[in-house]
Amino acid sequence: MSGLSEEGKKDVKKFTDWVNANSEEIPPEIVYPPKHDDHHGHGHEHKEIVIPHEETLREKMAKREHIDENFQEEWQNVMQKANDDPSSPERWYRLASSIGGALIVLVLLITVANLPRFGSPDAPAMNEVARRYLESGLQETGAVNSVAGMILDYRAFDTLGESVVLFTATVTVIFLLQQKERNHNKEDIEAVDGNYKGIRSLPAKVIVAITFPFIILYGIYIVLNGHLSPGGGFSGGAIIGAGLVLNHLVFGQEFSEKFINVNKCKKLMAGGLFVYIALKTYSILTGANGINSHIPLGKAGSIFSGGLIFPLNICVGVVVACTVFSLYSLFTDWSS
Amino acid sequence: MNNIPFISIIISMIASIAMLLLGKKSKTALTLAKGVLLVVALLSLLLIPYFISTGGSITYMLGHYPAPWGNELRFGLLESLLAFVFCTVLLLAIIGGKNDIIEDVQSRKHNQYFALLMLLLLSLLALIYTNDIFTAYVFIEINTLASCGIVMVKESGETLRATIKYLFMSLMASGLFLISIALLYSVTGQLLIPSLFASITNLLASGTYRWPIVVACTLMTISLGVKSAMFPFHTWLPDAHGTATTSSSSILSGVVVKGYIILLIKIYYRVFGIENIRQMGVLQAVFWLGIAGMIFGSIFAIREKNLKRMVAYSSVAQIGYIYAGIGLGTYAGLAAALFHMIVHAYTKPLLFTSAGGLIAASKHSKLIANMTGAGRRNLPAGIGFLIGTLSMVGVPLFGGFASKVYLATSASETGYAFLIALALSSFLNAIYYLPVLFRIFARSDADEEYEKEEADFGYVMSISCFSIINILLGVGGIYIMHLLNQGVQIL
Amino acid sequence: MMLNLFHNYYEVAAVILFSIGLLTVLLQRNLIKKIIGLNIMDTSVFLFLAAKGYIAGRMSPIIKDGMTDASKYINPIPSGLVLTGIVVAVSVTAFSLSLTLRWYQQYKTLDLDGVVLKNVWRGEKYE
Amino acid sequence: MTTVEILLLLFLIACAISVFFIKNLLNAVIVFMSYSTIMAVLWLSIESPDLAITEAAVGCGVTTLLFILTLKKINALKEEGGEEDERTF
Repeated sequence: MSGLSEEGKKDVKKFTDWVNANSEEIPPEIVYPPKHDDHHGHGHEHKEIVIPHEETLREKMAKREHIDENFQEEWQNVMQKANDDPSSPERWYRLASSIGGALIVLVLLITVANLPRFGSPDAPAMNEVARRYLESGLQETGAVNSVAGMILDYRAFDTLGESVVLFTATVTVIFLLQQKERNHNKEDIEAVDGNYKGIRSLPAKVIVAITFPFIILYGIYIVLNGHLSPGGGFSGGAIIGAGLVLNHLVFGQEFSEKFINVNKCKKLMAGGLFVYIALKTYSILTGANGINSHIPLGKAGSIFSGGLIFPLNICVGVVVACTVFSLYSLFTDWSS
Repeated sequence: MNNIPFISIIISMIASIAMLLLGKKSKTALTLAKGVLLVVALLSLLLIPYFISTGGSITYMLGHYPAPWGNELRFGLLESLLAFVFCTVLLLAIIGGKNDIIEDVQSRKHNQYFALLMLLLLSLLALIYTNDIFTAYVFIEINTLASCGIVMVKESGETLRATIKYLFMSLMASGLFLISIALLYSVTGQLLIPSLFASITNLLASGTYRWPIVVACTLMTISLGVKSAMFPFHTWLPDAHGTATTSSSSILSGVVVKGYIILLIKIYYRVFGIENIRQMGVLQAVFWLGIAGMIFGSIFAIREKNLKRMVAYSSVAQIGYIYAGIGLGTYAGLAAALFHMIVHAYTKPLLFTSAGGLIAASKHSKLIANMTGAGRRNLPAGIGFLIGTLSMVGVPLFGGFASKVYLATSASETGYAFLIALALSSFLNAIYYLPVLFRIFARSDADEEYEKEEADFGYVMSISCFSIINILLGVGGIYIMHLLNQGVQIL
Repeated sequence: MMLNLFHNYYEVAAVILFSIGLLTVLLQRNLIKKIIGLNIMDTSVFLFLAAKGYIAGRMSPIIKDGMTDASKYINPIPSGLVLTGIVVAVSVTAFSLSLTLRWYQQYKTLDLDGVVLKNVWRGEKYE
Repeated sequence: MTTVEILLLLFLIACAISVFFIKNLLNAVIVFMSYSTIMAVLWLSIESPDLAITEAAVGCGVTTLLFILTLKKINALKEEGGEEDERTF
C-alpha cells in the first residue's frame, strides 16, 4: 500500500471493505496436525484431509470466482486513479526512476566518449595478458580456439563458477516447480492423467524424425570441437538440449522418456559436474603446488588435443544439455 | 596449508551436488550440511594461528598460470578470521532454526534447502578469498540466486513477493557491477586485483581515463550498496529478512549482507586505493549514507509493529554503522567497522533465532502486541532476546558496547557528526528494543491458554552459543581488535 | 571528445540499450516485462564488452595454420567473459520465470503490487 | 559494412523500446527473440563467432523457450478462471 497517495489509500480501503463484505473465510481443505518431535526427515507428511460439506464449498467457490472476475477491473481503476493523482508517491517513483535512467545514460555516454576508440589496435585492453593467450595459448593449452583455451584452462575457476550458477538455478527451479516424486515406471506414466502424447501432424513428425539425429549430431560436433572451432560445451549442450525438447514436443512423453527424463537428467547433471570438479580440482591443485600434472596436450589441431579442455567440454555439454531439458520438463510438467 | 581455502570451496560444492541426489533423506542432508560447515570452520581456524605467527598473506594460483594470466585466491589473517565467523554463524543458525525449517519447508524439499545453503557458503567463501574481479561477479550471482532461494523456501505469498523484489533489485545491481567491470577492463585491460591496482594508480597519476574510473567506482559502490542494503537502497531488506524462515533470516542478516561489504572493502582498498577513493568523493558519500542509515533505519524500526520486520530494520541501522566506519577511510575506522560487523554477525542471528522462538510461543503471531509474556513461556528465547537487545543498545560487557566504543574512538579525530549519530542511534535503539523486552517478560493473564513449549536441545545450544560469543566479544574484544588491526594492515 | 561518440557507436548503442533495460525493469509493473528488461540490460553489457575486444581488420581468435602472431587476432578475453555472462543470464532468467509462475499461480496476476488487495481478500495479514 | 552495423544497432534499440510498449506478452517475447538474433548477427560481424553461436543457442533458443513455456502455463492458469484475456495485467 505504500505506493499510494492518501486518496488512493481511501479508494483501496473502500475496495477492501467491499471485498470483505463479499467474501467469507474459505474453510481449509488440508489441515496439518501439530508437529511431533520425530517429524524431521521421515519423508511422510501426516496429512489429514478435511473435506467441508460439498454444498457449502461449491457456494463459496462460486463467490470466490465472482470476486476474482471483478477484481482486476476494480483494481485497475484504483491504480489508474492513484497514478493520475499528481501527489501520488507512485507518480514520484516513476518520475524519479525516469530521471535516474536519463542520468545513468548521460553519465555513461560521457564515459563512452572518454573511452579508447572502438576497433583501435592500441586499446589498453589488448595488453600482455591477451597477447599471451594468443601467442602461447596453442603451446600451453593445446587449444586452437583461444577463447576455449582461456575459459577452460587459464581462467578455469570462473567457468567452474559459471557451471555452479547453472546448477544453483536448476536447484531453485526444482525447488519451486517439482511435483511430488513420480516413479518413472511404464505403468505409472500411463496411469498419469494428461500424459503428453505429442502432436498429431504427420508431416511434422516425419520432418522431426529426419532432422532429430542431425540436430543431436550437430550439437555433439560442436561440443567435441570446442577447442578447435567456435562453440564448445555451452552452445553445443544447449543445442542437444533443444533437440531433446523438440523430440519431446513432437513425439510425446512416452517416446521421450525412453531417452531421458528428469531424474536421469538430475543424475547425469550431477555426474557431469562431479567429473568436471574432479578434473579441475586435480589440475588446480597440481598447478598451485607446483607439481607437473602429466596431462598430455596432444597434437595441436587434432580432435584429441587440448589436454583437459576436451573432457571438460564434454562434461559441460552434458551438464548444459541436461539442464536445458530438465528446465523444460519442470516448466511443462508443473501444474497447480 | 595453502590449499585450505580452495579445498573448502570444493568441499561445499561437492556437498551441494550430493545433497540434490539424496532424494528424501533430509536427515542425512542436515548432518552433511553441519559436517561440512564444521569442517570448513575448523580448516579456517587452522589458518588463523598460522597467519598470526607468519604475518603477511598468501596468493594462491588456481591452475598452472601465474599472476595476470590465471585466476587467483588471496588470503591472510582477515580473510581466514571472517571465513571462520561466517561458518560458525551458518552452523549455529541452522541448528537454532531447525524447528522452523521443519515447519516452514515441505519435508521433501529439505535437502534442496540445504543444497542452497551449501551453495551460499561456497559463494561467500569465494567472495572472501577471491583475488579476481570477474570471479567475484560470478560468485556474486551464485550468492544472489542462493540467497533468494533461501528466502523463498517458505513458499507463501509474502515470501514470494519478498523474493521477487529482492531478486529484481539484486539483478539490477549485478548489471551495474558488470558494466563497471566492463568499464574498468576497457581502460586497464586487467581483471586481477593487484594488476588492476597498479594500472589504475598509473592512470590516475597520469590523469588519463579519470572519468571512466570514477564512474566505475561509483557504480560498484551503488551495486554492492544495493546488495548489502546501504541506506537509500535498503527497501528490499525488511521484506526479505522479515518474512523468511528463521534460519534464513539469521543467515541473510548475519552473513550474506556482510559478504558484499567485505567485497566492497576489498575493492576500495585493493583495486582503487583508499586515497584515490577519497579524492573521488565516493568515500565521503559512503560515510554520510552510513550516518543517514544509522538514524533512518532506527526511525523506521520504531514505526514497525511486526517483530521480525523491526529486527530487520534494525539491520539497516547496523549496516549504517559499518558503512560509516568504512567511510572514515582510516585503518582504525576499518578495523572498528569490521569488529562491528563480526559482533553484528553474531548478534542479529541471535535476535532472529529468539524472535522465531517468541513467535512460536505466541501462537505464531508476528505482531509485537500479541507477545505479552512470550519470553516467560519460552525462556531460552526470552533470555536470548534480552542479551541481543542489551548488546544492540550498547550496555557494557556486551559485544555491541565494545564495538561502539571502538567506532567512537576511531572517529574521535575526524569530527563530531559520527559521535552524535552514534549516540542518537543508540538512544533510538533503546526506544524500540526496550518496550519489546518489557512486553515479552510482562506477566500475562492468558498464560494458561498456551501450551508449554518443550525446550529443544539444538535451539537452546544455538541461543547459548550466540550469547556466550557475544559476551566474549564484549569482554575480550580487545584481542579480536588486535587481530583485525593486524589484518587490515596487509589488506 | 564528442567525435569519440561517433567512433564508439557500438558502445553508445550498448549504453542506450542498458538504460532502456533499466527503465523497463523500474517502470513496468508486469513481471514478464521486467524479466525481459533484465535480459536486455545483461545483453547490452555483453555487447559493450564484446565491442571493446574488437580490433578493426583482425580475425576471430581461432589460431589459423599455427600462426601465433597476436597482431593478427582480436582480443579473446571479452569473448570469454561474455560466454560466462550469457550462461549466468539464462540461469537467472529460469529462476525468475519460475518465481513468476508460482506468483501467478498464487495470485492470478503478474503485477507485484496489485496483490495487496488479494492478500486482504485471502485473509492473509499484510501491511 | 558500417552502415549495416549501424542499421542493425538502430534495429536493436527499436526492438528494446517496442518491448517496453507492446501490450501483448507473447509479442513482446517474440520481439525479444528477434533482438537476441540481431545481437548474434552483430557479434558475428565483430569477429566473435563463439559468442554468436552461444547467443543463438542459449539466448535466442533456451531463453525464448522458457519465456514461451511460462506464458503457456500462465494462459492455462487463466483459462481455469474461464476468461480469455490478453491484457498485460
